[in-house]
Amino acid sequence: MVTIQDFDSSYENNWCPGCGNFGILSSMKEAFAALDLPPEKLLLISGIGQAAKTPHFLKCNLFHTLHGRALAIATGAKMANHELTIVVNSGDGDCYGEGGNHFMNAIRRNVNLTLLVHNNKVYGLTKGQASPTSDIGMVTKTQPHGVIAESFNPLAVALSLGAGFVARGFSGDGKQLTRLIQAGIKHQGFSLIDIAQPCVSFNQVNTYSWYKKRMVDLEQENHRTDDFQKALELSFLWGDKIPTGILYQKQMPTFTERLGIVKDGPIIRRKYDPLKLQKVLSAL
Amino acid sequence: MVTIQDFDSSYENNWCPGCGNFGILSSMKEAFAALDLPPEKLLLISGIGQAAKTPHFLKCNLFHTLHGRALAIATGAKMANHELTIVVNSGDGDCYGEGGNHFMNAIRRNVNLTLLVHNNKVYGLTKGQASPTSDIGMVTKTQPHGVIAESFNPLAVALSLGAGFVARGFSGDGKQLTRLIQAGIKHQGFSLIDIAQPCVSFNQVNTYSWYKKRMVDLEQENHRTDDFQKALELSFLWGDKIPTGILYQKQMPTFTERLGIVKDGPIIRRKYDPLKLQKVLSAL
Amino acid sequence: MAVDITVKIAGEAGQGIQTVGDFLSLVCQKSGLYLMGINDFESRIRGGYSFFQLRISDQPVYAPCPEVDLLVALNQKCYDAYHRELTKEGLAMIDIQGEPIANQAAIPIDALAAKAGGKIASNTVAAGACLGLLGAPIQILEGILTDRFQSKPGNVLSMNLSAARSGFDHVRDIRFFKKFEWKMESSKGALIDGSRAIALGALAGDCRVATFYPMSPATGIMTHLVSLADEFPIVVEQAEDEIAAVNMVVGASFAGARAMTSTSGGGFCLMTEGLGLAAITETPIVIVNAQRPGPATGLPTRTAQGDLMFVIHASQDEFPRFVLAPGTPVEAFEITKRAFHLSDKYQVPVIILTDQTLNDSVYISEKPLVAPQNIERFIVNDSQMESPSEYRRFAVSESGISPRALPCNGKALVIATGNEHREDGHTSEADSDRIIMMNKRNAKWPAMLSEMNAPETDHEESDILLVGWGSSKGAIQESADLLRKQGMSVGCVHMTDLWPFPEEAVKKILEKCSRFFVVEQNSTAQLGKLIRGQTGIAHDGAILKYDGRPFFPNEIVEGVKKHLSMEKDHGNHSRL
Amino acid sequence: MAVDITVKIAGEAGQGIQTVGDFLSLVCQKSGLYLMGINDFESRIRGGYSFFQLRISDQPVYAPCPEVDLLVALNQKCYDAYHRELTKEGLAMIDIQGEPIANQAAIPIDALAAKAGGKIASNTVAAGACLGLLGAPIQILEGILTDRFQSKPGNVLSMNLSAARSGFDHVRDIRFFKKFEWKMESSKGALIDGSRAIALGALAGDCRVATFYPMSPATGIMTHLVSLADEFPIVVEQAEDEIAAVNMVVGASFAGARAMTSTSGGGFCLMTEGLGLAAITETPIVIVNAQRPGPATGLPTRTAQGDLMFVIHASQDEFPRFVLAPGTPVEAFEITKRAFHLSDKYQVPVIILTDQTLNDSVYISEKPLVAPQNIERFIVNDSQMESPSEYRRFAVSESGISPRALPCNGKALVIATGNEHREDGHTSEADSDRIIMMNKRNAKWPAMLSEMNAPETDHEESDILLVGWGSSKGAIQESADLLRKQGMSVGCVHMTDLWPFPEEAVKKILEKCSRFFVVEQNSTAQLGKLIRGQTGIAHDGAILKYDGRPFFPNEIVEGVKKHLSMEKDHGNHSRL
Ligand SMILES: Cc1ncc(C[n+]2csc(CCOP(=O)(O)OP(=O)(O)O)c2C)c(N)n1
Ligand SMILES: Cc1ncc(C[n+]2csc(CCOP(=O)(O)OP(=O)(O)O)c2C)c(N)n1
Ligand code: SF4
Ligand code: SF4
Ligand SMILES: [Mg+2]
Ligand SMILES: [Mg+2]
Repeated sequence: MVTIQDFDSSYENNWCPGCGNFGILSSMKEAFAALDLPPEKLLLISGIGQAAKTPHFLKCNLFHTLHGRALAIATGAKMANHELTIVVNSGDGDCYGEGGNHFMNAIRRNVNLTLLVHNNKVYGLTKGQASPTSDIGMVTKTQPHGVIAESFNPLAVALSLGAGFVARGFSGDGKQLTRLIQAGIKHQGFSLIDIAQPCVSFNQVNTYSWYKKRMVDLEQENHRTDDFQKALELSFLWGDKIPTGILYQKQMPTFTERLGIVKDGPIIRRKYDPLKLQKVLSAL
Repeated sequence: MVTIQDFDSSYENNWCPGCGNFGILSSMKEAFAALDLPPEKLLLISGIGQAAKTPHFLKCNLFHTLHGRALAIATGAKMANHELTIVVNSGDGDCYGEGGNHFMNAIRRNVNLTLLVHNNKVYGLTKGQASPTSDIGMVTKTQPHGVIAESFNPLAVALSLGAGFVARGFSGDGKQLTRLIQAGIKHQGFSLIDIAQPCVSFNQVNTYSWYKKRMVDLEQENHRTDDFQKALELSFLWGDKIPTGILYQKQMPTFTERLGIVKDGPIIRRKYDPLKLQKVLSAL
Repeated sequence: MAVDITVKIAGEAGQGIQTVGDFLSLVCQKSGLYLMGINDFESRIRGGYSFFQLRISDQPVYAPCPEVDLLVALNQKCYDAYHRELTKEGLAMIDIQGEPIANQAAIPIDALAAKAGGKIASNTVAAGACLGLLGAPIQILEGILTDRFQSKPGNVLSMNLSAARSGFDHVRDIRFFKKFEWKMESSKGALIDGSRAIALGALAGDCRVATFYPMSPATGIMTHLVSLADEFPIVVEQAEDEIAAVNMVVGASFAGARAMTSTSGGGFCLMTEGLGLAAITETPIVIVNAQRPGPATGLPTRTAQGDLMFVIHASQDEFPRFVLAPGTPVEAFEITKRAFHLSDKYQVPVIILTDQTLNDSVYISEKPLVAPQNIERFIVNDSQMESPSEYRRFAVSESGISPRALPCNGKALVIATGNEHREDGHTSEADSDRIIMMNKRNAKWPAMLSEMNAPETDHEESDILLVGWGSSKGAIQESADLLRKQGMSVGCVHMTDLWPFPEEAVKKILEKCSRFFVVEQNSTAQLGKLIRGQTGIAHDGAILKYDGRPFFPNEIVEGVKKHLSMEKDHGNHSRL
Repeated sequence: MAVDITVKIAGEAGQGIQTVGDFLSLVCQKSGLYLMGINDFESRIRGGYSFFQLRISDQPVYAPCPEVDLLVALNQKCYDAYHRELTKEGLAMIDIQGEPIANQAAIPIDALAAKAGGKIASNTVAAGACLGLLGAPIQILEGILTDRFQSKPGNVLSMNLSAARSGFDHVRDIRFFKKFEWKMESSKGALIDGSRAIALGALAGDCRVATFYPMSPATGIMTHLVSLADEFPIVVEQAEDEIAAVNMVVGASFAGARAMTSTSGGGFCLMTEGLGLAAITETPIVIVNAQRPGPATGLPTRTAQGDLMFVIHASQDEFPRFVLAPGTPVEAFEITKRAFHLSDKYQVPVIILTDQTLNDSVYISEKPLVAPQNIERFIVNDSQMESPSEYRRFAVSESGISPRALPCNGKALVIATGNEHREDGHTSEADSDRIIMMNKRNAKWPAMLSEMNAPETDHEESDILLVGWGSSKGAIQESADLLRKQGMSVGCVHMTDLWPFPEEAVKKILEKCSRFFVVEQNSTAQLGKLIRGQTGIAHDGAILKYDGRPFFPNEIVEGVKKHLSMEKDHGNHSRL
């Protein structure tokens, strides 16, 4: 039996006190424990940013990579060994900004991994510039007259791209978030969980209380997760009511299944065959 | 009065005979002439690919840039001189593959330009690899078992990102395409015209006749272009019926308007003021 | 130097070190003192260890000093971490209960602040106390506080004034061995950091479009520029990534604006393809690469000089470019201004190499920063052409430079492509066009080379020369001074203009000395290798530091001595 | 060479030049002849000018020859463009109506094909006619056609057989001055192009994951690999862009697969950040950069050697890497195989530099391509550790190499980051860790250097040495042969192992000669500069070509003579 404590790490956590990331970290541990996934069976991959530091703060295999590139790296890891259980921790800047192209293509490929986007609607680690999800009008040091670009809607874009698991969590609702992470990991295919995460240092707009007032749990609204049109409609809701939970879920063949590499075991476990190769070489 | 012939160029066109790009080229000239836009008032910007060669084949100011980067370059040009009339020629690989991130962000910024994506659902210039819009199952030299990733849906993604002008044209319907290009240029803001373009050399699936059977003109169906939900629904139609025409249109402030730089004339025309600067320097 | 004091303000990220540092720096500036202050922080927003290390002097200073005279520890942890750096008679100011031990001055910072009106004013208390220990008059700080807070509502100003005063008064009876008499001369120059100098240099180069994607230590340049954007004809835009940032700049410049982007190594990687586009289309652009230690994400908030060879050779194939590296804020201002001029004149990209130390440190700039009276542009329009309809953007010329028109600015059509092309700008795959265009671009080298300044030297006639570049300039100069005081014949050579490499000038300098050492913040002596490859002269040793921290002069002094003693041990010196 | 014939097949893109070329090449191979055939085409799919220039010999050949003996012009336009390249007695085969003029052989290719069963067989007619002119027996072509078409439905095979025969018969009475007696020996080796050699080398290096984004001239490598992927344990994936391609490879390698990506300059630019990630996380990867002329998009389908200095210095800061450049398909195979080994052994990135000429040209590989009997891996698992729970991915060792475990492969946790880190892999901002890790990575250099092969030399003892790298190897060797035949003392030096630079070996060779010239396909003599920077020895001249076309031996001969006569004119030679 895996316990939450199995994930405790002695490495110093350096997030700001009160940061929404702590809630996400707890829910991750709880979900892993609930799924009986021990640290050594888990590979966490992240980009660069506050969110992307997450893997260091629990015990597991981890690859903390480059800003924006976590999903491409995870895709490669899956090609090498499709049996890996991969969770990606990314930020809104990391995933939807610098990494925008990989976000779209990981969805198109339906890479079997769980993507947690710690969406604090700001660039935290670089001290508070606007991110793609910052709401129009948000004032920052580098956007003194307010953000002017349309806020990036990850859920709608993911649905448009054919994602098979699209959910929103809130780091202030640990129970739900834990359930979502479990469901995401269980889902065979690409799972997006965009997590509303207050940044106490740089986002004075989207605070805990701002979210608390608005969050609506779809499960309690009896939302049917196989209703694509409805999911799409819900994905555009951002105002007085913000839906949380699984918007849409659909089972589809995964990337590595479609590649046709899952039946004979992971690519890295196959045998090198010199005779076969020599035959090809000698036939030239 | 600007005429079509004003755009004739002596530079050799090197597309394959029968290529769908010829239709697009003609419609462009017709649209420019109809709008009375002379070559010297027009800046064409393109990436790299067969589509991206287009600007060379007519007379105009042109910047044929890097694979995937045309929209970023056009955005920069607009910052310098927002009065430029910019048309961007891009391919499905150029715009939705290598340039995916810029596509999303040009929409989010609502850069006032017209984007023509010559969507032949294949990489033409590099000899026939799958593109992001290739349909699942399409067989190519580098995808011998068929494409496995979900086909990229540019219209749905554009709508999800808040685009204010989303249309589909067909290079086999020059009249409609000319109208669309005119409308796109007249539209103040970002206009996407995704153009179904047969590639006679590398795409044996999506041919002229394949499209002709399927194309449905929304104008004739009395589609209301201000109905977002309907537009979104239509954007997912890809099968026996494929909608063409303007799916959605909405006027919004443009990038340079939001930047607040349009009132005093183009940035490049402003005066350098040494006194003002010296005041700042001396105050340190 | 009669006055040479190092104050280290250390605390957690978020504790307001910067505020204390700002107050002290401003007071020093206004009192006619010189200073150099480095900012050292971690890649986190709260907690951990950061410090601002301010060196104050009555003589110009351009390097930090490792020995701390006054440590302002904003918490116990930082006291523990740094008190060993105190000189024998040094003092640590710390907010502790109970008896202070030796070298400690216990100051109830929080309590005094609370009494003054709020814990928020504790940084002002600390600043007041510091100034008290240093023997400064409190009036200057009061003036600064008044300037800063007088428009704030409520009691903000009065609270800060009384906080400053209470800190100041509290230390009245504490003896600080480096207390000195403040002469109150007029300010010796601007108080400025490298980032601001670059931002202002950009305005002085008439930059009209600036783009960036946030990345330490380059973001500060754009934060400064943004804060000035309302007053000047400039747009600053945050891009979706560095690829967009550089290509936006290429587009803006193509359309006629002088344009710049800034980043650090990882972002520069992503810009290399766009750099090549600027090169082949002969579109002027300026890129600032503010170096930090790598590879990859490396040490995001620290300093390095590891990208020299990379930026000289970045992007496929070959093309003319300038690479310039300032060593001080004045140089940063001048070089940035000049970068726009050179880029425009030669229609080539210019890369400015800086680093975290230069960008994030404050200095007193001795030379005034001067805005140019007018901006020379290198752009033509129809009226300057015989026949606008026959305009060819890439017309061959002896200098390699073709008259540059702007798109949609007349009858002349501007045609450009990232492919190899003909004179009219259209793509060409003919080998004759290829050769013509390669030769045309390469033809710019000689004139570009003639624009390069020879290295600045100090005591060029010395036996031993220390050769360096970038922000370690100050430390190198000071170390040479120290060595000369010890009777050695040591001079130094500071290179700002690195590419095209001023071969003749460097050769002339280096041939005269008996040996030279390169001093660099990397692990392979990149400038040394460059010099060898360009002049054939090999350095006799390298003093290298690559821990992410700036050089201290004494480290260089030791490095020189070590090299010399090694030479002694291993027989006579002979140049490689 | 008793036989040395150049056949140029020229036509529009899409006309089937490749088919004719393939047939001729295969017939030559099967007859025991040697050959080298370059592919020259434009960046378009139909029309324009392309050619396949095949040199046939009874001796090994590795360079093209500019003088054409037999021109197969598939249209009039191409005849017009290329007939001037014909030697005096050369012959042009062309499908024209009416009287052929001198040097023309009018052959009704289309009509013969139509008669044989369809215009589609006209390439077979042309091949048959060529072989007839050359004096080859038709049986070999018949065998090849049978192999290729026998499984095709309908009359495809018979049509092609009769097409071949009709072309062959048609030229019976045409005299071709270079007709020769075909000895029909057994094949001298594999018929192979550089792209295929790299693909096979990757399999021989046990590559398991390959990613790419299409880009000429690199795509061919992956097309070959894809065609083999069903038979071998390898996945090949087309990425959304080059950034994804390189990072996928880093991820795959981290997870345990030997992995490779291939691209050209513009794509390599986008990969430079990922290269740094591989470096700091010590994750083995192999990147092939198939060079083409730049800057930017440049000449997409042509050849160049302009990226040497870029790939050696690419990515911010410093780290060990290998740079290897094959000059022939055999070298490409061997070097690719070795690249995976070296990368795995030293946990560093390896860059393979090739170019369009090598990738797209066919050769007869004299040496057999041998699959290694087994693959030495450098990976540990729990059973090889004292205490898996204490596993530290970046444990310091004398060699700089730490035992490498794989994630999720036992109890040992694998922790890695692109930030600077501790031995356990966690991010660290401590300067002590920084120094430890920089030193650890740099500690690999000496052993890496010892893996470097000395340059291959021909007549190393000569007065004059020609020094080159990459695909111009054959042309350089042949030019040296030619010069020696003219009585000059000329040898050559071919470098495949470029970085870490084999300084001692190169010095030893170059110190002996009286002068050396570098021969390169770039405009600034990059290898020359590298040699100077690394050894202090300056080249005495450079023979450079940068029009996008491969070197012909005679161009190098002329280059050498020009340099020598300039020396004569300008007084005595003295080494710089
Ligand atoms: C190529 C590159 N560009 C920029 C950066 C600087 N950078 C580090 S984190 C970050 C933004 C992080 O924002 P987000 O992903 O939202 O994460 P958060 O810190 O808000 O959790 C940036 C721009 C980098 N490390 N690499
Ligand atoms: C950075 C970079 N990567 C790859 C290429 C090679 N390349 C040129 S065109 C092209 C694809 C073109 O496809 P698309 O945009 O669909 O245009 P099409 O030719 O089909 O019109 C590619 C991959 C390049 N020029 N630059
Ligand atoms: S800056 Fe924001 S996101 Fe980062 S740790 Fe602090 S509160 Fe959290
Ligand atoms: S390859 Fe396709 S897209 Fe390109 S010119 Fe030919 S038909 Fe058109
Ligand atoms: Mg964020
Ligand atoms: Mg296409």
